[in-house]
Amino acid sequence: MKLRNLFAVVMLSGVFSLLSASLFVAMDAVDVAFTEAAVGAGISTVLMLGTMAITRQEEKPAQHSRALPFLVVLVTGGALLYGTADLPPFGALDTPVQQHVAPEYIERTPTEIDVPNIVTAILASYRGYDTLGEVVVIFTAGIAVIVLLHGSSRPRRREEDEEAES
Amino acid sequence: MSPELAITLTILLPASATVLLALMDKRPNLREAVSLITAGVLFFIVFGLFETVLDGARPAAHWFDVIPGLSLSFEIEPLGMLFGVVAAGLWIVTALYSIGYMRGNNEANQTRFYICFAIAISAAMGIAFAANMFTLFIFYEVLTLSTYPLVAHKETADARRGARTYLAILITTSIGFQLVAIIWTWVAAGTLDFEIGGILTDKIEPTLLPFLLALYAFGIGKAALMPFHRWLPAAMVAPTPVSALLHAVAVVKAGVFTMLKVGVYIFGIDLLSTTGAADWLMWLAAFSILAASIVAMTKDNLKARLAYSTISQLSYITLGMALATSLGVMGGAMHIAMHAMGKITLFMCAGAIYVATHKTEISDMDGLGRLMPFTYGAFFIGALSIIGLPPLGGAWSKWYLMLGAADTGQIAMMVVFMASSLLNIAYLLPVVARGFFMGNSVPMAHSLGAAAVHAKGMKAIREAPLWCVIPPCLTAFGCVLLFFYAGEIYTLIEPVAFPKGAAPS
Amino acid sequence: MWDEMTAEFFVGHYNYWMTVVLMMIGLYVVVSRGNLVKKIVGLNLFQTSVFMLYISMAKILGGTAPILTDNPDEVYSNPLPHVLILTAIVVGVATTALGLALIIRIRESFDTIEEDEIFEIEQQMAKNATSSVGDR
Amino acid sequence: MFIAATLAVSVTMALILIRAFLGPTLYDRVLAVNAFGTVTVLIIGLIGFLTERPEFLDIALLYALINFVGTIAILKFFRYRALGRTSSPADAGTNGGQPND
Amino acid sequence: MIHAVSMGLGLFGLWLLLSGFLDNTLLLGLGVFSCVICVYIAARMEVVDHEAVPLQLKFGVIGYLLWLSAEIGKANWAVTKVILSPRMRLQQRMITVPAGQQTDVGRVTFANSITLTPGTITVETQHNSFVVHALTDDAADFDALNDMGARVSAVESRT
Amino acid sequence: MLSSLTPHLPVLQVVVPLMAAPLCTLIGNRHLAWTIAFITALAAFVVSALLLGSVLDGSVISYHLGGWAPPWGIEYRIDAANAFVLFIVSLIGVLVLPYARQSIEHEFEASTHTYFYTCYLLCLTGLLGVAATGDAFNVFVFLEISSLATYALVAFGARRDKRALTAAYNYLIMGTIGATFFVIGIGFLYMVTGTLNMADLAVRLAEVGDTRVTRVAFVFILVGMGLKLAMFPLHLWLPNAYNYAPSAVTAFLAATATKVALYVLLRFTFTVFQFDFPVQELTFEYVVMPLALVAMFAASIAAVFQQDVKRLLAYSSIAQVGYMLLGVALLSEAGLTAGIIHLFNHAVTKGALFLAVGCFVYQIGSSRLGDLKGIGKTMPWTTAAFVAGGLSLIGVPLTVGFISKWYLIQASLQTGSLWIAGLIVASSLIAVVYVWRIVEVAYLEPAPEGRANKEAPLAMILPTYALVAASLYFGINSELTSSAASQAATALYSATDLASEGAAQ
Amino acid sequence: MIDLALDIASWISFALGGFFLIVGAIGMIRLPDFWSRLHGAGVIDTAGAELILLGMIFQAGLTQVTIKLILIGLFVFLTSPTGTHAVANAAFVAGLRPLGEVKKRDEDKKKGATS
Amino acid sequence: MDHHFILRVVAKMLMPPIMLYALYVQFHGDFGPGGGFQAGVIFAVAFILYALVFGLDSLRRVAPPAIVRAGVALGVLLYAGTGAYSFFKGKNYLDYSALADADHAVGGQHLGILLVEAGVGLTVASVMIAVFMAFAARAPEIKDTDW
Ligand code: NA
Ligand code: NA
Repeated sequence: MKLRNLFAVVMLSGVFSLLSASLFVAMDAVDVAFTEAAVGAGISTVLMLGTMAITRQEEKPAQHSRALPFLVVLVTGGALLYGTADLPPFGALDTPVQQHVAPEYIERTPTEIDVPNIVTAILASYRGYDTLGEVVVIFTAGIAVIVLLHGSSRPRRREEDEEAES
Repeated sequence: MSPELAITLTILLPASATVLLALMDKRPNLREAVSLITAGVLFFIVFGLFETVLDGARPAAHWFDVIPGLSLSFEIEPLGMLFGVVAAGLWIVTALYSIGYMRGNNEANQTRFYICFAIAISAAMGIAFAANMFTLFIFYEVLTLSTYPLVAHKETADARRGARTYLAILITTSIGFQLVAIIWTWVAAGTLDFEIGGILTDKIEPTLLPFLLALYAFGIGKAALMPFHRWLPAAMVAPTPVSALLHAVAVVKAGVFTMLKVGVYIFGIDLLSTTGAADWLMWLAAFSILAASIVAMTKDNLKARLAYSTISQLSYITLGMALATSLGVMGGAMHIAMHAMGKITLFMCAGAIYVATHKTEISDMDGLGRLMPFTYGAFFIGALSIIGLPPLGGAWSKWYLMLGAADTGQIAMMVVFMASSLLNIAYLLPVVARGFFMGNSVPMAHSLGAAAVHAKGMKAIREAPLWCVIPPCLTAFGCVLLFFYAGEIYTLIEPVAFPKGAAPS
Repeated sequence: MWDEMTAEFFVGHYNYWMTVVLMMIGLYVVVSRGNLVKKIVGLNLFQTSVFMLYISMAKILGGTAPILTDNPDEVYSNPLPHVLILTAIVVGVATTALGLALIIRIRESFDTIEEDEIFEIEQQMAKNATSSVGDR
Repeated sequence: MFIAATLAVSVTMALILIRAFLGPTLYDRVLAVNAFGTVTVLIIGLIGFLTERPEFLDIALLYALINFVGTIAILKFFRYRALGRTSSPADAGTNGGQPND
Repeated sequence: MIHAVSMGLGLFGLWLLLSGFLDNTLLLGLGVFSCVICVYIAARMEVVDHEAVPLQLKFGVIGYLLWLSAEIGKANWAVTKVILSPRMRLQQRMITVPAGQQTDVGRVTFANSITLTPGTITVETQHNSFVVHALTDDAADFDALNDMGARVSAVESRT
Repeated sequence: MLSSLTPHLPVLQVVVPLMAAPLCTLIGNRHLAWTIAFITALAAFVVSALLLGSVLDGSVISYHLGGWAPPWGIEYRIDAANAFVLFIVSLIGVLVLPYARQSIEHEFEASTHTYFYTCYLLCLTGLLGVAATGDAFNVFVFLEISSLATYALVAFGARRDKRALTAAYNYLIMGTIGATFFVIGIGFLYMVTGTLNMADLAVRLAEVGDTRVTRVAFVFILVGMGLKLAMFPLHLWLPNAYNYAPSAVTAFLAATATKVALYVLLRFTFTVFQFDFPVQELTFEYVVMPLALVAMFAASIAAVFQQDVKRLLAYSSIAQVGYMLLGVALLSEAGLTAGIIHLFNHAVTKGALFLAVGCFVYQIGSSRLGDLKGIGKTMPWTTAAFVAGGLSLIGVPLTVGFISKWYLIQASLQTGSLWIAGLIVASSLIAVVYVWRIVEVAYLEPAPEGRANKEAPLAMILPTYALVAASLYFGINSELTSSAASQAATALYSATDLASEGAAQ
Repeated sequence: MIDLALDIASWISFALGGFFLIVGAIGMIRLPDFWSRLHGAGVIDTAGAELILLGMIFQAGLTQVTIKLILIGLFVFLTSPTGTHAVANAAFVAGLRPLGEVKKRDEDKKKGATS
Repeated sequence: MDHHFILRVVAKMLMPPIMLYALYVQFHGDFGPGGGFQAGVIFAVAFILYALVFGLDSLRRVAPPAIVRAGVALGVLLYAGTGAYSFFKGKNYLDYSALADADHAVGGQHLGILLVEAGVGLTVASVMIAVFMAFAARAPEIKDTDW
């Protein structure tokens, strides 16, 4: 499917985000769903809209060949499918994922951290350092965007843009 | 002065002189004084070392380890001593000559010239006294890089092209072949120290030896073994003192010296002769000798002709090593000195002719001998020494080389040596003959560019400036001296060439 | 027997295959599209699909969200991938924000957000610089 | 019961999605996405009941919020007149672009 | 000030409803803290007024909402019939409805009430009238809309 | 107080710059921000030196973040390998800052300086964090910190050339794809082991053995990191990013970013996947090594044809990454040592070169070859530094580049591949060509009329010379680097034993 | 008993809500233009959404969940007409007009005048 | 009278509850889904809504860019500083048990999580607002009559 209308693409990506968040809820990842809702459907979409308000909203047909990207995707996808064959089946209880570290978190959280939300316990304490890193990532992005869009002068009006484009 | 300090000084003295030279950029007289004094002091130190080595001592110095087990260290053995003395001695002469030539030609960037020159000598000393192949390689590369600006000195498109070829071939061969050979040796033998009898015995598959030797032989691009000889004619664009440096003092001598070192101290004569690993090299060197001589005959440009002559003469030394016999090594070693003295004479004469007349083509030089008798006289003596006629030094080295060939029963090689001598005559003596006996020089003044005449303030051709004439006369005289003092050299080299003490007559 | 195993395998891995397909759609959009905004959209799709892969590995059938209840026998899905993906989502939005900011600047500088046109402009710039230098 | 409701919501989502794809005007898409947000709020609530952990309605509430603000953002960033022209030419003007019945 | 205090109290009530932890001192404290922050920021935003906290509404608003719910139900059914009818006869039109409410809150209530009842949508607001899009002739019932407006006016303020 | 911090050195290494970054923003004064950044970088350097000193004996420091024991908590695990990387990164980090101050204040308006230092510190934080951590997912988090900061830093170059924006964008796309691939790989590993701690992973993967999942995980981690470290042909983002980024940024990135990514690859290859695992061997032998060789040639040849020195050096970087990967792909401890030592040596060399180019840009506003005519005369010190770096790039003796090549060739000869050794030297010969193009232009062409003889400010020259000095010092005495590298290689290889011990505690 | 009553209530709510949702969605597909589709969406936003929420409330009983459901319901009640109005207004300002619009302005005015 | 009074009135009514909801999510992350990050986003959404309805300049007045930037940095510092506090008690970085007496380790964990989540929330909200402001400032000026 080729959607040249960028606005439609952005909207659909927001819709995809909504769907995936629903999926996350269904797979017990409520915190993730919460975040995906806030980010995928919310912030990302708003920022993309902001970008498109400034840029053109129609994609131009590309001139280069699509063969190489297709090959890349084919190989990558093939590798992934090859690998998934040996993965433990979905939802099983006795897989390594559910055996080693994870049960410990569930078992220890009530005594060591004493908060009901195990995700919060891991996020803020057991792996609190990752979360510090995450905050720094956000900080970095914030600073980077401020720098990039620093000292803005309002660009030309849209009408002028369109004249320039046509 | 302790030998260790002396060795260090021989390398650091010229190197540190560069600082003074740089500071004297705006004062030519002081600058050239520094150059001369350094050369003198250096020779003094080296000569002192020569005495000790002649007495059988092996002075050594250790600087530091670059890679654990791989050190920058020095030990003077006879071959190195010989090369060291030749280089240090001829530097004085070249320094003198440079003053005349550079001033006479009003060359630009003279300070850079002297600095690079000093570094080159420093590197030559390092090569001469290196205690291991690693140290030698380092200074070998320093020599290459420090002479590049000398070759490119004129900065013209021609000069740049020539310098590019020069650098390309020397760097390509040294990094592409020599370095691989060195590391291969290191991996196989676990050491790179020079030892009489070599370090590779039983360390490497005999079938691989010719390959390793090939990496060395072609890797030592400064030995100008065909087909990696192109850099030498290409470097002819350089000012004549540089050519002298290249052909006599340092560069090519460093090449063949390294070749000898590799043959004697890395492989060992015995290993080479028992395995026959060097047979192919012998034939290649023989080809090089003849082919280069023949090319030399076709060249009208005097410096080009001399360059091909050098290629040919260098292969004498390589051939001496490849014969893998004591007498061959003796001949090769001697030829380092003999050829150096002879060829520097020829080059300085060529330079003197250029300074005086701005002529480069032999066909233009008819009758010049009569106007420049000292220059042409010196040229004649140098040519005879190269040809190998007594009572000139060249006679001895050729003699030992012939003996070496005879010793191994290589009749073909004897034929090569003789044929080559004839070719030497054919391409060197006509220059002299044309100078003295052909043409009329008097009307030739107008054939010089009027502008050149005006610029030089010359009314007519006469002998070159004194500083350009005295040095070749000195070296011509040196050629004669070498004939009589060849015994000294023999004594010096004997422990290397005849390690078992089996010196014949 | 065989059929049963195949079916089981199919059900157990169907989830992974779907995420892989989604990932590849996203990756294809990133690498094939010339529009800069679309690339970012593709990147988001790609990353979100990877997140799905992680979350599906955390799921235990019959389990529940890893927020403790009063029931001591409750089975909880693995919370660790959730934590990882929370971080990854944040990293993703940070990247998106930065990418979009770059696009805005690119649009202001090049007057287009199409890769092909930008490439042409850059080629032109390179050519101009070369010709102005002259002799080399 | 929840399954039935979830099914109904899913069908609704699918139909709305079709409209979001078809457009044809920007406003159709915005409308579809807005409606999609509303039903997503519902489905998240329903999934909560299905997984027997209905207490996580915060997510649904967040959706409702994002949905509203998002719609406003779309309309603010895409100024009306300009957007009328950026859709396919058939949409322009007063005609909805579809055959009159 | 009355608005700020009311807003704070209302927010704290909302906090209690959301939180459900009525015996956790820390959370209650955080609740108070949160309410203060919200009111402070709202004050900075200059939105603490009779529009954000419409204390002026009469209690009759509850009755109005019940009535409105019934209207919404009816309207939904009407539109459903249209949608499901095979031939789907539409008579779309724009009609102008006077909006005589005194306050903006009242006008908003009216406008949103129109939109909430399917079949009619407030499209544009003019000085004292709304442009309403109607799906069918039935929906474009001018009198019914006027009636709704009157009901809103009745509850919009204390006076 | 200080001694009580000693046990916290591993985390201080990362957290100090991490906290300094927001502090810079908060303070907002650019001078103060620079001071903070510099003190921080200096502190990080001191910490890294202390860490390196304490693990060079082969010991391992494990630091439990949050006090939670691994594998439940995140662990910082410092051994010789990452201590060495930390040392390199913080060394470059502290050297570039004074330089950056000068060049950034020259290029950018005052209001952005604070942000620049913030981004710089964040980039440093990320790189250090990636190197220090022993947790697979934590690698991703800090990698993204450094990446995002890098994109911003590259985009800073837009003030000089708008192409910096597209460069940053493309880098962002490629980098994010790489990071996502890495995350996929980690996810697969987690799925079959249930752990994220790298030491624990090693133990558990050995139990899991060679499955499709581990194979795919390995390949995805390889490709992911390959994108970040510009492994040919995943390098497409690099030339533009290095070319258009501000000079200080380019120097910093070229010297650190790809190195850290390579470290991660090594850590996973040799520590995490160290079990009987044919795919790894096959991948390295039949994919990575050929690609490394292709990179060495293709990128070098591409470098030869560049008209802009920065871009030329960028292509050279891709080739140099090829050397490192080649060493690694030999899959021997010697090869790994060679790869690691080149990692350091190239960091120093390329850092010096980019800093020197930055000086050119500072003075003449361009790094195009055509604009650098005669720069050797107008900016002699900078050009000399550049030439020294260039020689090291070629691998001339007494520079670090030589040490690298020595170890690489030695390692390839030890595995019996003379042809690889040959290819290594052949490609470094191409380096001669591209370095010499610049040397010729700089020295042998006349400077354009009216260009003043003006050197770059001391604040820029000194850091440049510090790196040049390092590239000479460690080329003359490689004991420290080579022992650290071989210790690092040992640490990477033997980490599995330590891992079992680590998991037990 | 009460449980059963609540179950029945929520069944009815779900059934009605689901019905309206699907009707609204069908409307969004079937209706010919933007303006008419607005009303389809209106059905989804009002009757559909609120009834489904009501069904859930019946299931949740007097718990925290019900409170949140009511809050969601209120929020939707307040924002959905606002959003719809915003979209409609946007289209109107942009010049989009209904398909086959019945232009009986005179008649409208007349009516307006008489009332 | 303004063109968008419906939006204005509705937004006015909504913003305080949205902010409160954000803080609710912030402080109830221990008990249910959500936490600092989600709270930060929701908090920022309130400001974004404000800017959409009342204009960017109004937002700048309510949340001056300098303050927002300070918030960006302060959040990180709060988080990292909480971690660094452990040094003073001889504990490892981010070991929250340092925040309480030795026998109340769990209490320390509670406090630690509260603090770091606050840091997360502050940074995220500030960054989102800052990013929105940066983007919106680049957009062509939208007059009230335009929409
Ligand atoms: Na309605
Ligand atoms: Na949480």
